[in-house]
Amino acid sequence: MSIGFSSRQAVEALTIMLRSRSFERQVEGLFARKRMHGTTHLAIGQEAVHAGMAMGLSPSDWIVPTHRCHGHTIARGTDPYEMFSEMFGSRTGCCKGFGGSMHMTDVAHCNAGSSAVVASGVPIAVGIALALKRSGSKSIGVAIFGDGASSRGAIHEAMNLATVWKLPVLFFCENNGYGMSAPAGRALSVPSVSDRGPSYSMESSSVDGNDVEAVYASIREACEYIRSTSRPFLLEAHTYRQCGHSKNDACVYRTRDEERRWMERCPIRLFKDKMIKRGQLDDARYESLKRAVDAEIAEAAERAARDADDSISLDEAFSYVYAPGKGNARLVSEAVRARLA
Amino acid sequence: MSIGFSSRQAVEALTIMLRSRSFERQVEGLFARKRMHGTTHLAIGQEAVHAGMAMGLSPSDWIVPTHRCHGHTIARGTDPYEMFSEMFGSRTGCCKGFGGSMHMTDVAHCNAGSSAVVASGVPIAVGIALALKRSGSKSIGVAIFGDGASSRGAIHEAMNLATVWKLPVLFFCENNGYGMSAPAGRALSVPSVSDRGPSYSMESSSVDGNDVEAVYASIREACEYIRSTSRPFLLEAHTYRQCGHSKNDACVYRTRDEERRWMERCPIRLFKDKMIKRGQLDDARYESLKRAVDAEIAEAAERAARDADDSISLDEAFSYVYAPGKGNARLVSEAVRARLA
Amino acid sequence: MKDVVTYREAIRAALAEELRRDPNVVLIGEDIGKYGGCFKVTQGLWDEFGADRILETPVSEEGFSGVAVGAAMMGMRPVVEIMYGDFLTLVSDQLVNHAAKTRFMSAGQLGCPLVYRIPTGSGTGHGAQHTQSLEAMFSNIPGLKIVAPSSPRDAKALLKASIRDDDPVLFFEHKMLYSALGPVGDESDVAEIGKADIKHVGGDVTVISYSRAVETCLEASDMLAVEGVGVDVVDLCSLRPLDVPTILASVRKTGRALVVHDAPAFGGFGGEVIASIVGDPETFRALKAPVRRLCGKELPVPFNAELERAIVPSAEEIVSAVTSMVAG
Amino acid sequence: MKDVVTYREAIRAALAEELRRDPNVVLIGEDIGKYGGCFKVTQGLWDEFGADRILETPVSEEGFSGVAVGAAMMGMRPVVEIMYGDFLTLVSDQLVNHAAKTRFMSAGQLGCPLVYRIPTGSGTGHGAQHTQSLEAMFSNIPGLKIVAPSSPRDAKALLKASIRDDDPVLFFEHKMLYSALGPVGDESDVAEIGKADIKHVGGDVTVISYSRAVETCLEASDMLAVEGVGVDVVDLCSLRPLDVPTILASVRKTGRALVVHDAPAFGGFGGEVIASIVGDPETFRALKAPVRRLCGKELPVPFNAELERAIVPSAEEIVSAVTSMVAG
Ligand SMILES: Cc1ncc(C[n+]2csc(CCOP(=O)(O)OP(=O)(O)O)c2C)c(N)n1
Ligand SMILES: Cc1ncc(C[n+]2csc(CCOP(=O)(O)OP(=O)(O)O)c2C)c(N)n1
Ligand SMILES: [Mg+2]
Ligand SMILES: [Mg+2]
Repeated sequence: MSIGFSSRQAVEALTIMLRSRSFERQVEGLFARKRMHGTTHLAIGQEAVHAGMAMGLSPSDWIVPTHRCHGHTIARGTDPYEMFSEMFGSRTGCCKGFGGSMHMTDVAHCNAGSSAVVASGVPIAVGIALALKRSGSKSIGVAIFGDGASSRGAIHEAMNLATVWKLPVLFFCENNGYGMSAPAGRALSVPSVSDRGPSYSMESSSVDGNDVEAVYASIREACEYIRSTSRPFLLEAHTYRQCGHSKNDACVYRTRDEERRWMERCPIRLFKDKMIKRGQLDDARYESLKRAVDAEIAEAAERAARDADDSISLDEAFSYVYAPGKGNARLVSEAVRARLA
Repeated sequence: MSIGFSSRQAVEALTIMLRSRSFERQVEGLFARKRMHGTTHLAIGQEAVHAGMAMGLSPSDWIVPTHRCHGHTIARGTDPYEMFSEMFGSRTGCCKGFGGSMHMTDVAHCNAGSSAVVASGVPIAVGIALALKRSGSKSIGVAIFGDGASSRGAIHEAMNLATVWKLPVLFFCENNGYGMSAPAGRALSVPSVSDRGPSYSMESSSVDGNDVEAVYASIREACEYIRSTSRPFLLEAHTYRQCGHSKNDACVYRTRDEERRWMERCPIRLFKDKMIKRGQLDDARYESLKRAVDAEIAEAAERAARDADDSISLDEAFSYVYAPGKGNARLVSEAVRARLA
Repeated sequence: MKDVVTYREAIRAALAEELRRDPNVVLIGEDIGKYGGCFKVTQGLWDEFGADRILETPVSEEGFSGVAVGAAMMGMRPVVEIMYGDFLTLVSDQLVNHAAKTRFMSAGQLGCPLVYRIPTGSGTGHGAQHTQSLEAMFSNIPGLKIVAPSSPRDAKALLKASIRDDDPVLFFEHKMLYSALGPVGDESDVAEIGKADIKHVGGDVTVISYSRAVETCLEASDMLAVEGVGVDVVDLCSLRPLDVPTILASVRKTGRALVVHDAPAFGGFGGEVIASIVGDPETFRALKAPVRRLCGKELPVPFNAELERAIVPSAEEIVSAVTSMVAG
Repeated sequence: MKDVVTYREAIRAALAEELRRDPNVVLIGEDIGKYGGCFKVTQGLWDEFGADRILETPVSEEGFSGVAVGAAMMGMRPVVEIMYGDFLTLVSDQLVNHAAKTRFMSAGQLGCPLVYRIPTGSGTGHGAQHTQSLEAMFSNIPGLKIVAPSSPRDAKALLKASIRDDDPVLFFEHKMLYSALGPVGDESDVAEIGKADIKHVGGDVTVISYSRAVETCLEASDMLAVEGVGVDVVDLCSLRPLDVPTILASVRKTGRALVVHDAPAFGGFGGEVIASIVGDPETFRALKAPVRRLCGKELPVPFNAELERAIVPSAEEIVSAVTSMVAG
């Protein structure tokens, strides 16, 4: 199922996808030039999922992304400067440099941050949904996880619980065909993760994850179902990561031919062509949009690079381990409260 | 599906059921008289499962039972004296008094012992199946678990693995309607645990767990499938524990009416009536069989009670924590090797 | 409330008071509703608070502990019952990798105010997988707090403090203490986490302990008093943070320290206590004797009742250890 | 084999030799086949041993660790790779409640000969959930053995010993050591688990350490030697069982002990080492100074590279601690 975007929506979707791609390319370059520490998991090729989800959710829905989190984070509105800064480890990062590439909590954008323990964020998203439901909110919790993650028991427990407790959770599987080097076909006992919906009496569906309009439409449909029934839904997007799993991955576990076939289904190219065919875009407009996005992201990266040495001190770091003050309870952070819309 | 037992088989099945029941009644009495330490989980009402499984499996198939393990243990041939002794904590127990009611490993009868951590025995049974398959054996691993256990993630991981690795495991769910005080209807997101077979591309079925012939037939069928394909199978038996969950359970979570209805479906009574109707049994024969079984079990209990104080010493206990000797490897215990038929 | 209540009733009272006080407090666990919990700690609460505040779960420790983390991030205050402490192994990912790190990794954007109530310890004959004392497994994890009260009063006041605390707290309840009697404070009695309590005063030896073993130490200290040996019994109450000043003050006075706990000695929490004593220059100089441990024996908990008793320190063993330290 | 190899190659060689020697040995883990493992430790083994001996699993740590336990009960010798030590939390039920207790609870009917290989520690910039040193979580569990080598030679000889051991062994490999170079023994070089190794000899202070921190200690001992301060660096190699006699002999000689590890101090393994020192009367009498720890700082591992470096002990910090102990 695919609903045609209005021109405004189409440009928005394209812009989000380009920003996600542009961010990842910058990161790739920064790692190649050894400017960044640690590792990173790029989501190049999965941008339709980022844009479709961000546009399909309400801004007050809470997401729990995965280790491969930049795209969702930027799509949701987090400032790329804060994201680059986080990856430089600086004080100006969204988590002050404590988190890094895999941990980009941004409460202002209802992003609870990823778990880097594959699938462990899923029950956390269910807990968020529980809190949302109890607060009387119409917002939902979104548990994002990969095909690899689907083999973890935490997901089974979380899905069973979400059904028996009737919680407003969207279980969203980004099936990019591989968990690290393991092909889904070898790791999964079912053809598709959404085949597991019936195991939890849960509505489920699969969507072409490289078609941004289709992703958007399925998210909308799933969210409507969740909001109106307060029941969970399992949605799976089939996509592909064009890049390696993390930095320095020679991709020995897949063929160049397979990669080529998926490159032809690059979500940005597909959607660009579609917009052009519909008369929503022409090449010049695309180039200028892309240039603008690339310039914005490059500027954010450069600014973050300049501030890269602005580290937090060890002394200050200690103050984040436990809550400040002691004795009586403080209320939940004002920021979270403000988001419990 | 139900296959009629021959008279010899029918008597065997009835005998196993009576022995299981008789054992549990003795334990119940010993706890009531405060002769035993700790707690215990009786399986009164689930005897058709014990007998049907023990008869349906080959003696060289390995079982991993649950905390509610006496029935399966006795059905498989373990000496009731050794079982009582284990529960008295004596040296003559099958595990020398180290294990107790929930841990009755008996390698001579291919019983790997239970995990008292609900569902954690399930991946262990899969590991046993892996070893059996690699050894070239035709034997299978049997993972026994309850309806309550089915919500644990370990089971999800184990089932997925058993399918993708093509392992000869029988996943056997004893669905007695409750996990402690939690009704299956409130804890499970599916009507029946066997509904989850398709989630693992696994053949599955449900059987009336109070009909010993039906259990036997389904086990046979499942095992044949497993042995011929080296693929797992999920079998669920619907039954009921007539007793409380553990000692001192007032069963506030269920109605007396429900209990009465299930008492009418007591597996021993059902099968006795069936045998009588078929001319395989009469009341006198039943009474004498029951008397003989009760006498045998009572004698074992009394003998074990007399030996109850024969505890192992602390010094000796220390020698069981690590393997004796050090440095080079010893081979797997001869007993296990002998059972790798 | 009666003047003297059981440890079980004290915990129940703390739960009830906090449930009444703060609508964000919920209980999460298995069989904690009408059934009243495996150890009957929550018995009766269902009648007052019902399904809205008492969330009964399937057997899904890993799942519901993660649910508690997510709910706590949003400002709920879940109090999770882990039916047996041995099942902490099933929730350790959420505890160690998530609850303990959420505040830090988010640079304070999110907190994780939750309590895990953990029935612990041997003596019940439940076998090796239901009787462990696993507190040491979590004491090396920054971000967690650990509490292990030995009396009804402490249990109540510390549980209330734990529920009001803005960080994740592991609350170890000893199963063999549930029926122990003692006075409790009123509704306003909220303890401070991280304060030890000197439960017996004497001048010769400092005996440091927590949870059920404190009872054993107190028994021993009475026996020793008869013999004219004076013992300070320091009940740690909290393990993390640890009240080092109180420990040091007592040891500087006595010059002799013995650490007692039920968990096996090797790798147990006693090592931390000892390191904090002998690392302090002034206290080190005051030491008159080797600092000793008397702890659980190095084996899984046996089912056999005699062996099960024998693996934890007895009052007699404490008496003889203290006596030899004074003599030595 | 080259005379000098990396720690990574040493581990790989041990795996290859044991796979060749004993058909019961199998490797189990994620991405350990053609991909060569997350840290490339198993790279190349796939070509020789293939899918029959190298069992690649879905992301199911709890499941495959249980599978390993069941297989080990039947006489297989699984060597399980836990991709990051932080995921020990996911296998702790099988480790603590099953692997460690199978032999005991079955009264010796079943054993559990398996090895968990555990890449551990900080320095890689992987953030708080991928950089912990969780060895202390398991040191209080009777039935387990724990090994944590610091050099290629020890890594190879101890891994071979671990695979041949009839009990479950946690084998901690430090990620920052993978590229460290050193000589290794030949195929017959199988170490004894539970033996410490004195890696540097000196008379003034005993520095006790394990894993990556040993490297830091050796760096410090060279710096101290220049200043005329002699340090015994005791590399524990094994944490459980612990080579107490070797520790005590050195401390009796020097009278001063400093324990160094990367994991946070509080609740860390250092406490056990210190308790074993100060509990021994003869060694206690020989002490000239407080027994100290220099360990990781009390916070989750920060991503920021500078902070990440700052939370583990540096050679300079060790030098200054030792210097002040000698002066004090
Ligand atoms: C519990 C756990 N096991 C292993 C890893 C190592 N790891 C990181 S990403 C990954 C693959 C996850 O695959 P998938 O869920 O499909 O997400 P993708 O990387 O494809 O986005 C693995 C195994 C981990 N982080 N957590
Ligand atoms: C992981 C775990 N959680 C909780 C318990 C406590 N417990 C013991 S038996 C039981 C119920 C199990 O129900 P089910 O699997 O249906 O088996 P049944 O008792 O009905 O035979 C529970 C929750 C446990 N032993 N292990
Ligand atoms: Mg994937
Ligand atoms: Mg049940």
